[in-house]
Amino acid sequence: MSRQDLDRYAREEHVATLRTMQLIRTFEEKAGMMYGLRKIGGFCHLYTGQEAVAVGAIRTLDLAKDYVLTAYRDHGHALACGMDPRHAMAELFGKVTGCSRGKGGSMHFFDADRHFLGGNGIVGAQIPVAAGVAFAQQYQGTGGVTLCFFGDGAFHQGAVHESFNLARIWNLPVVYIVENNQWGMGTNWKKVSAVDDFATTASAYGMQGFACDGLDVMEVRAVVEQAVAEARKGNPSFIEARTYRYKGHSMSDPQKYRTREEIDAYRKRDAIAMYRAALTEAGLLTDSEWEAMTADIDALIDQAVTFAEESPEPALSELYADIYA
Amino acid sequence: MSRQDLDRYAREEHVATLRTMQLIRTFEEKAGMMYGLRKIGGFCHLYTGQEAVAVGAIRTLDLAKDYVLTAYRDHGHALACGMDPRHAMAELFGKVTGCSRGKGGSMHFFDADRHFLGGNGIVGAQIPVAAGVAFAQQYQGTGGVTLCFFGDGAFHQGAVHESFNLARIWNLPVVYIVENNQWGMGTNWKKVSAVDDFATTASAYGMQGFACDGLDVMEVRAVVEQAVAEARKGNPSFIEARTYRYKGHSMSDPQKYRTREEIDAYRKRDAIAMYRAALTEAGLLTDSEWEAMTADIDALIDQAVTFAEESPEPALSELYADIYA
Amino acid sequence: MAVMTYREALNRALDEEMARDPAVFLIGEEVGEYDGAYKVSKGLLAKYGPTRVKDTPISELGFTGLGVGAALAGLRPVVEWMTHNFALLSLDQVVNNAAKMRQMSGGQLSVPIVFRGPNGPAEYLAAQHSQSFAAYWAHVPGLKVIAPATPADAYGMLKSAIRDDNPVVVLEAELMYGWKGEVPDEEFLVPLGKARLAREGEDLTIITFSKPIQVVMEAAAYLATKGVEAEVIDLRSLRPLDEDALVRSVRKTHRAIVVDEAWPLASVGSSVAQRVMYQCFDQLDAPVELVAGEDVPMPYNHGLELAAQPSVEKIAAAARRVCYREDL
Amino acid sequence: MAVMTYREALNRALDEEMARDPAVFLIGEEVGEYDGAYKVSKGLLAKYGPTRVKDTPISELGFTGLGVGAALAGLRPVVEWMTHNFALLSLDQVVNNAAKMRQMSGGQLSVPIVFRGPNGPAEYLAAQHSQSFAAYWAHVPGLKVIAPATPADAYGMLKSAIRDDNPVVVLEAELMYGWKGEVPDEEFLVPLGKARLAREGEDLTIITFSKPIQVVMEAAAYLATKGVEAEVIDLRSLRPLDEDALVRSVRKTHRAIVVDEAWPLASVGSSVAQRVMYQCFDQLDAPVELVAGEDVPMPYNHGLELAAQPSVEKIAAAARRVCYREDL
Ligand SMILES: Cc1ncc(C[n+]2csc(CCOP(=O)(O)OP(=O)(O)O)c2C)c(N)n1
Ligand SMILES: Cc1ncc(C[n+]2csc(CCOP(=O)(O)OP(=O)(O)O)c2C)c(N)n1
Ligand SMILES: [Mg+2]
Ligand SMILES: [Mg+2]
Repeated sequence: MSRQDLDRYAREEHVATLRTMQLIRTFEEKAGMMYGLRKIGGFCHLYTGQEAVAVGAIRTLDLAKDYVLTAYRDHGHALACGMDPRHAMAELFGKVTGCSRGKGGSMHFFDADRHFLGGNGIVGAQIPVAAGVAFAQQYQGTGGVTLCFFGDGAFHQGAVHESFNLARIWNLPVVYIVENNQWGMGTNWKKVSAVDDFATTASAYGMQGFACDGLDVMEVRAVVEQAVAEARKGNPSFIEARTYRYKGHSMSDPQKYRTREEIDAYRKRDAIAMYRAALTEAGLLTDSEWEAMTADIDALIDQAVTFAEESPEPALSELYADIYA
Repeated sequence: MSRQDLDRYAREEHVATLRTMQLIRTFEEKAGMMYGLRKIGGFCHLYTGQEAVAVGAIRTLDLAKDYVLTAYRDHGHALACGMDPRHAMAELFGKVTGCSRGKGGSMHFFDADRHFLGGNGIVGAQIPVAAGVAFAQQYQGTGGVTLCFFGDGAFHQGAVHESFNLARIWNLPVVYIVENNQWGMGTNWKKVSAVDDFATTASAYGMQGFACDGLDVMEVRAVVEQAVAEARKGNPSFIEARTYRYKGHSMSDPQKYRTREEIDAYRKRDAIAMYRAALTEAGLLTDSEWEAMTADIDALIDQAVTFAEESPEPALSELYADIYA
Repeated sequence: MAVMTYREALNRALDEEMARDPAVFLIGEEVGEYDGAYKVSKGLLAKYGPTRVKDTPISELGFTGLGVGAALAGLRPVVEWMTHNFALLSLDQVVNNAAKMRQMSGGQLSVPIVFRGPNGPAEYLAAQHSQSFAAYWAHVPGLKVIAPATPADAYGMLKSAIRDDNPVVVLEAELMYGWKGEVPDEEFLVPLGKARLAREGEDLTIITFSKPIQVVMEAAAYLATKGVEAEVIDLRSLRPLDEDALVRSVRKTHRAIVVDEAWPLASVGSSVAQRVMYQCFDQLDAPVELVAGEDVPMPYNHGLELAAQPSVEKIAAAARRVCYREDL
Repeated sequence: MAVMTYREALNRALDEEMARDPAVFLIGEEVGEYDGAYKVSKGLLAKYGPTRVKDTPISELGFTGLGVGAALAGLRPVVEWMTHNFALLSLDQVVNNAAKMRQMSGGQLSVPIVFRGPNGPAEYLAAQHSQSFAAYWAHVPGLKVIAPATPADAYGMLKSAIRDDNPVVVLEAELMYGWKGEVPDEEFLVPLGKARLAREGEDLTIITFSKPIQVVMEAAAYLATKGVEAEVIDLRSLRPLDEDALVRSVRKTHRAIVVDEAWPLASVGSSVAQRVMYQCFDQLDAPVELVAGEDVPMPYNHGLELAAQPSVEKIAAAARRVCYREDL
């Protein structure tokens, strides 16, 4: 992370970026604990390790007109869009105060007001939907763009091929970002991919392809800024962000497919630690500011848990609610 | 068509190749007439104009171990595989003597003995199936390859993306050929494709891509030979053959989307006429040999019609037959 | 009152709704330059231009999902599937996204979208092109499913579907596009969820939907010659299902036949028969008959193809059983 | 006789069939190195190697179609879908190719393939991951559809399915994988197409399949305490459906309840209830009750999730109605 990169943004922006990354990290760690305490059930996919991608990318947006979609590993993106951590945690607890009124759970976070359209449990299913959101933006002339995240595993779904082609032939304002965290459940991405560079495949769709270090929030941001600017001009594109997930695929994954060494190696390049160090070195953040920030976040997340705990379950009469208009 | 190209094969091979092309042409023209007479119903997609692709490609195969699959525009491929024209015509007539016992019709020709596996009415659906046939060939170590044809319209189905990737990561002995006849129903291929060169998209799958003039049977053959040889070594590939269909998409197509001029221009580069002229010029075929050949084919096709006419309809008791083993 | 075809009625509905609401657009294979594979969208490209009439590549999953996204972001897409057979490729987007987004988001999101196209067998099209998938849609909560069987209903229900804030699947039929009927000149809407009384009668209720209405009406005419007056109910809406209308009729006639061209097992027809027998058990003089498509992939041969579908003969045979009259 | 889990029984069947016939191979997401998402294929990669245990990319349409092709060319694929929810993406290959190839080719081709994986709701998984798609498969001629509900059936039916020359869809269930039961040590096959008598009784027939067998057996035990002896029929095979077994039982008990965790409309359960009412109309003392999944996308909240599924209480309430006994 060069000084030049850092200088592109004001100190406040850096602090807000780091804070969001740390908020996600703290939220996810707490969610993991709550899962262990059986306050949360089902599939719970944590975003720990990948924070730089969602945060670096989403901070380039104007969520008054732009939209974000992702897959089931969606807590980070929701929080990066500004979802209240209380509503996020309450959703994991299945409470009526949750962002989806307890109906969606971990995989189905939504925040319509903040233009966060989920949260999709079917691998790849958000990819055509995102093209449609971009289609609407173009149709309505809002000037907005749609950012669509998906995983390295999802890349091999036919939906990618169909959607990329549609995006290009109609010049839709959409940016697709594959978060290549190198594993799709227990499958290493290289084992199932015919190519070892996703970004170059963009050329098969006449699109520009970008690659970036998904652990370097400034690099993610720079690349996404460029892609978003192009998308606003009607040039869809495709970004590969190479990243890593620290936790198992979901909470129940024994992770026999990878080594402790691999995880440790990545933990040494932790996105938050690197960014914090760069900011500190650049004189943009003191240690005590960091302590204050983390303490504040810890408190916020504790409040989120309390809120979730104390919120009521949905009434049984809710069973048939919110299905039809 | 250069003399050098022609010299690669014996005269008998050329004659057989030209004969098969002409057989297909004659069969299709007769089928069109029979459709007009309401002897044939439903969707009937003629292959007229594209003969060089199926014939040039399939003649490279050893159908004792190789397999062929295509879409609903399948008469040509079936005949190129050696299907008896009588069984083909009887199928169009819905007779029990048809290749599919009158159950399949135009879109569902099959000839298991000659390793022709159809005939598929769902655009793109044969593409993953072909990967599976190649998978079986590899698994059983037969040394065989699978040739899979599909259209320029089919190229945008997600099945292409999924199957190409599978073929490459497992080194399946499969060759995919897109018959770019430039129209998918009434849609010009350029309108719906993000790229104007299908063959280059092979690189998105780490495969070799080939392009050839689909009206030049020798060029088709040369390229397919190369691709098939590679496939036998475990290198799947993808060929774009640029061609043209003379008739409407199916028999009921008013063809308002293209001009008479466009069709006429292509008719001037007719694959059969060009090949015949080249053979004649090279002294491999006299006019009287050609006359004899066409007369013979005409007679064969007339016999096919008589056979179809005289064959019985399937009995009503056939309704529940051939569904379960 | 104009007489128009089912196709023209759909076209008129599309035209009027596109004129009324700029958020309505049409998307699908060949809907534009080709005027629709079955000419339902004739003239719309010329009138509304390529932004609102989108010809797509053959990418059913892609453009169906695109429709869902456009609906989420405020548009009102009409997605044309060239036929329902091909919609299987996009089923996931309908079942897992369109139908569930409102519920999964706790009511935050709306998916006002119409999916439409011909369903069921036409002629000489063989197994892959001759299937009724009514059951696949009707099974799924979150969707509405309609099957108008007259030009007036095609017009009035498609308009209602486009204005509905829920995803609506419309079952049309290739052979119905040419059917003619009267459609009032002034604009009207037909509400979704109500069955249509297609014929009044006292002796027997025949329940059906979509294209089989034709053989049902013929069978009713035949039965009338034998002194049996059949009441015919055209369901029109499969989800929600107008059970009240069925119960009302069967309580009167005490006998019922359900006709559905789909395969029998786990079909809409079987389910309707089950509902009627459950609701009217004590009023029934005979078990409800189900005249379904034969349980076979559709054969190409025309004789077999006809034999695989509901027919006047099959309905008459069912009437013979429910009425205990050997002479029908 | 060993006691083993349903998961182990499936694993044993796969292992034995792979050992017996080199044409049998297993393909799907995470079936190899991960030993299966639900560990059904545990140890098979180690034993049979990567040619016969194929880990796939997440490409359901692609690898399902690939299986169909491999079957056409002489192999006997077992395709594992991580869950049936994801199989919607590959439905076209099953419905339009696997089920129809034999018929469309006039009997020339065979598609000996097994599609299997967990179906139906598990726990806390919300709308997209908690669906029973039994109806989608059962609807389609050309397929066989089975739903073993005991370890012995899982073993014996999966073996039969692998040896069957038709495409067979197997409905398992995440929550059933841990169920234990006795499985004879010596090899055996359970033929497809026959229902299983899970409990004998004189007063009432309860018909179900797959995971709901558990609540049904609990309900039967409860009813026994009230003096009502329920006969429980586990369908096991949905296509073909063993109607004889149903008719035999209901002719004896004169009352029936069908329990199916899927949505009610156009479901297998509704169709089974229709068949029973049709076949046993004169023998029934009450209309057949259908206890189905609620007609809603599955909510994440556990209380709502349980409320959406068949339960002992709901079955008891249905028994109260069919037995006309307020005290049940
Ligand atoms: C269509 C579909 N197939 C399979 C699954 C099961 N599944 C859930 S997540 C996952 C792996 C996805 O990996 P990737 O796209 O890399 O995302 P990541 O989990 O790494 O964020 C699989 C196979 C699913 N949910 N949907
Ligand atoms: C999945 C699917 N979608 C749509 C159709 C309708 N359809 C049949 S052929 C065709 C055009 C295909 O064009 P192309 O692949 O170029 O093949 P060609 O007809 O030129 O041989 C379409 C849209 C279909 N049969 N299947
Ligand atoms: Mg991943
Ligand atoms: Mg074409």
